Amino acid sequence: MSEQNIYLPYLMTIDKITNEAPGVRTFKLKFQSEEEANAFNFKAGQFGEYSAFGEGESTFCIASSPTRKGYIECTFRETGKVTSGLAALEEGSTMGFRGPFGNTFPMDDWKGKSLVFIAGGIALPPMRCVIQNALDLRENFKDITIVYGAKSVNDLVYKDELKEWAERPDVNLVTTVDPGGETPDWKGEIGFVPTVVEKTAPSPENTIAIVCGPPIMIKFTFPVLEKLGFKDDQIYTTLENRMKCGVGKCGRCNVGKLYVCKDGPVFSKEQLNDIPAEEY
Amino acid sequence: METKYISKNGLNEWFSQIVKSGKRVYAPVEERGKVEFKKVQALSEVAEEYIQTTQSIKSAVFPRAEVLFSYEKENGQVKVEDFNPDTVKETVLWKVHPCDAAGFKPLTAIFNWDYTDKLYNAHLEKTTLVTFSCAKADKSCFCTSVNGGPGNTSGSDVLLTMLPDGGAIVEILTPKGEALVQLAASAFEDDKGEDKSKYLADVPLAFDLEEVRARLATAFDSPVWKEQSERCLGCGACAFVCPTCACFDIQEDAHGSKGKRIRCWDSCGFSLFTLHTSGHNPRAVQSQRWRQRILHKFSYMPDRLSVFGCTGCGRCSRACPVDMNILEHITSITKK
Amino acid sequence: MNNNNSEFEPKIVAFVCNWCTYAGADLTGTSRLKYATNVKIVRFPCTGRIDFMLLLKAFAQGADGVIVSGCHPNDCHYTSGNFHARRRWITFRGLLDFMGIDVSRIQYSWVSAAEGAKWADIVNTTVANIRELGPYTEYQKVADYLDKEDYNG
Amino acid sequence: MDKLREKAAALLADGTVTMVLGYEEGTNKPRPLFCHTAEQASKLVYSSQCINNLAVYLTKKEIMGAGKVAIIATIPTLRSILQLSVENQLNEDNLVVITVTDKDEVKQFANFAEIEAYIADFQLKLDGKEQEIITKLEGMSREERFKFWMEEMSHCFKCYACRAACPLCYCTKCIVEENRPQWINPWAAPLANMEWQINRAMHMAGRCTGCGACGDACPVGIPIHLLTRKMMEDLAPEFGFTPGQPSKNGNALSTWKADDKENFIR
Repeated sequence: MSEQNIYLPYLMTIDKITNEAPGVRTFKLKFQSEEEANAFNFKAGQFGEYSAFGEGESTFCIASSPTRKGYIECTFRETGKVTSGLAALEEGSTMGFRGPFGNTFPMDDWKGKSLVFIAGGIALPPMRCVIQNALDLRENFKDITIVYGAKSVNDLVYKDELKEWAERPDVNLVTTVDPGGETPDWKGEIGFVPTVVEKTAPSPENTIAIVCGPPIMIKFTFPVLEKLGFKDDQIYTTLENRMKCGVGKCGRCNVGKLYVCKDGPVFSKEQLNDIPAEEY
Repeated sequence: METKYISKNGLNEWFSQIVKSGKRVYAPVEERGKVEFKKVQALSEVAEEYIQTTQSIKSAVFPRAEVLFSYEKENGQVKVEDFNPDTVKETVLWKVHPCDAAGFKPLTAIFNWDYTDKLYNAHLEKTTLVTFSCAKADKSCFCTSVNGGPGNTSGSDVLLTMLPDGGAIVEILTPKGEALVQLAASAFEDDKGEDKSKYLADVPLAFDLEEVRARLATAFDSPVWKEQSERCLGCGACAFVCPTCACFDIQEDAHGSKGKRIRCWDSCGFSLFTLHTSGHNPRAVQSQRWRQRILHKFSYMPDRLSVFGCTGCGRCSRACPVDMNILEHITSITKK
Repeated sequence: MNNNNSEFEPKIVAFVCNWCTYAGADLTGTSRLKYATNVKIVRFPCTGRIDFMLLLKAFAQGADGVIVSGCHPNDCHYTSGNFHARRRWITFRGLLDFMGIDVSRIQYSWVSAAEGAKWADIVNTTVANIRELGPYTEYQKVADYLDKEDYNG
Repeated sequence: MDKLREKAAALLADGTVTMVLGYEEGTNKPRPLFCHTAEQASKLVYSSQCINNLAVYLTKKEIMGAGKVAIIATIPTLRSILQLSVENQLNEDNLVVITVTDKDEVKQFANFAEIEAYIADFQLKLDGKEQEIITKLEGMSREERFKFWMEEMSHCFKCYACRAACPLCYCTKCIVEENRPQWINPWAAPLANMEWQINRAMHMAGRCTGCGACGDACPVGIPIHLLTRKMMEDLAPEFGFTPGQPSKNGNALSTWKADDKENFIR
């Protein structure tokens, strides 16, 4: 029986590289094998293991939407051994991808509801996948609000896409930068994401809030949402634990008895309440 | 399942047929003051007077370092060569103890949880376990407290229980076991109706497993973890000698344009195990890691895979530089 | 040149300090002195910067001999780099010998920027010695453990 | 033993120390014990069977906490304490060092200088088994020695118990935890294991006090303590140190002398 080797990556060609911010890049990847490309499908929220041959693998979410066929995108910051290996690659070179892994945002249950996306820094990528997905099926959702903040104007990622969302009448985009991060002609908000969320005050009526960002931002955003009236089952987030295999075998990503790579990375706040906070 | 008898000469005959068949045979060998599993050619090399090998035999199916795939880079393109199951040789694990054999169940459960692990399965498929019941045990053994026992058959293909006459009761448990027996079918005689339990070691029951599991379900924030793990030095000895620890790391062995992706043993006892690139570490102190070790084996695995991650072999306690005795710790949790 | 090793061309790696030995090697070249081409020179700011592990990495990846050379004592551009290096070499050499690694394949030397001839002589004698000793397969065999078929278990 | 227990209980009861670090009876031999209360002091034991080197805990902040700690030290532990103090890892006034003399008296040291005087007349000697291996090794040819160590190193499965048990291995980030570059292969393979042991021995050069904790901790019984031990004994005469005694003017590899002798540099 020739079983499939779950550690063998698909071979991908880097189709396009966009420099989003200092040290942050987006790769647009195409499957080298036609057959694999057609057989591949995934859902919003799933992640993958990206191989820089000679360095190793890194875990990022799939930043593009499943509704946009023929390619997948990932966005990463150059911080460690593998991400530096990835950053050294150019358009046209080969890298590896394993996935899709993990669970998904339950977008089907969100039909007819309003969506509030709250993202910080380089956590916009896991959200962008859902935002693009929602915008491609715009009619399924009532109003869409996006609150996105970064340290400074230059740190904002997907700058051209932010412009696109800003111009759309059916999207309420609020961008902010941390105090001191603004530039003279900056027209967006100035302040940390939790305070801007409080100011934007999205109504919790028939709404789902998706929050992704550094732990500190999540810690201060949850109480704001609660104050605004959001129930725990209306709030979703993704967890980022150390990962190696991505398929529930290497034993390191568990939070209590849940494995972030199998039971996550998407969790509702309700689920987060009964898993030990210190384990992620 | 069929029970037979094999005489002392029958055993010799059977062993030499196994070796002659070209299979690799691993058995406990006394060397350098330790008893470890090693490739053997003759029955005479096999150790006699010992309670337990220092290491388990999980390395036969989950080696301490193995190549997941290799690749070669040429001007921007990459050629990948997958793991080839044919490179795995037929292997017989001779004179394994019931707690080692029982260890294969949790290992198989982890390596086949939803995604199936091609490398592990390729090794397991070609491995046959000839288990010997335990006639002796020591203070660190507690197999009877974790659904096992000195004569337990779980995980074995053939279970032998040695008799005073040098022969043995033979329990043929699986098709693989049957196939191995067929290598020297004439060496086996009909069952002599010996009472197996007369020749088994006495391993007193130390705790009630289900009670342990129930207490652990609410013990996450208990102070017991800090108290128990104060002396723990944070090495990987317990995880690496353990027959059921399956955690691994994935690393890269790259030289110039050629490279291999390696899987190697890892332990939740190390701080690097959960360290994020940002420097944040959900398990920054040793008590959290000791908690993870116990909860994973006695609470998470039964909940998620309906199999316990411990076979009571006691190797972790014997190998620990500071005597972190898991039997003592688990028993004290039931008394809390 | 003994005949059974005639086709064996030893691979030598030289870790040298930039201020003295590397300059000395330049002088060897400008003085038109011939020396064996088997040596691959790696330049370091000082012998104090030569990590002992580099020697092992060289052997593991196919070197048959190693030369480590820098400024004479009291000549160091950084005053004490070579003194530290000397202590490190004394310690490391004792440890390697105790572990059975062939320290005769490692040639330590002081070569100043003016000793072009000494450098040529060191390289030539080292290459001859290593050619005598033959390839260091004993070490390289251990290095490619994961390439062998039945490494697992 | 009772005098020791009373002493420890007294120190805890009157609040001089927040913890007493000693030994309690274990499964087969004594093991480290952390007494936070006077009652726990009743479990303290002291005998030649106490071989764990408790100095390993003195550099672990999560264990030591902020208060003053007493440590019941064997001779090897005393040597490690001195080496740690020379390397500025210990705060003398936050540490109460106690030992039990050959005449079974409990002795509390006033300061590190007193410790140094006390251990000066305890000679560092190899026990029979170790001496046997060293003589065997010295009788071997180079090839045989390499084969011996390669065979030993093939058993290592990189559990790092040797590093964990060594009181002088207190780096916050060990060289094996660096991956840019991945200097030592993290997986267990004979060469990677040997490179690891060579690095460990070199980082112990001139610091190791010969306590043998690494050798005792190795679950597969590799005599790795002989590597650091042999280094200690060879280096001492070379650089003017006394084996097992820390030097006041810096460690062997962090200092130098203009007239260091050698016979192999051309």
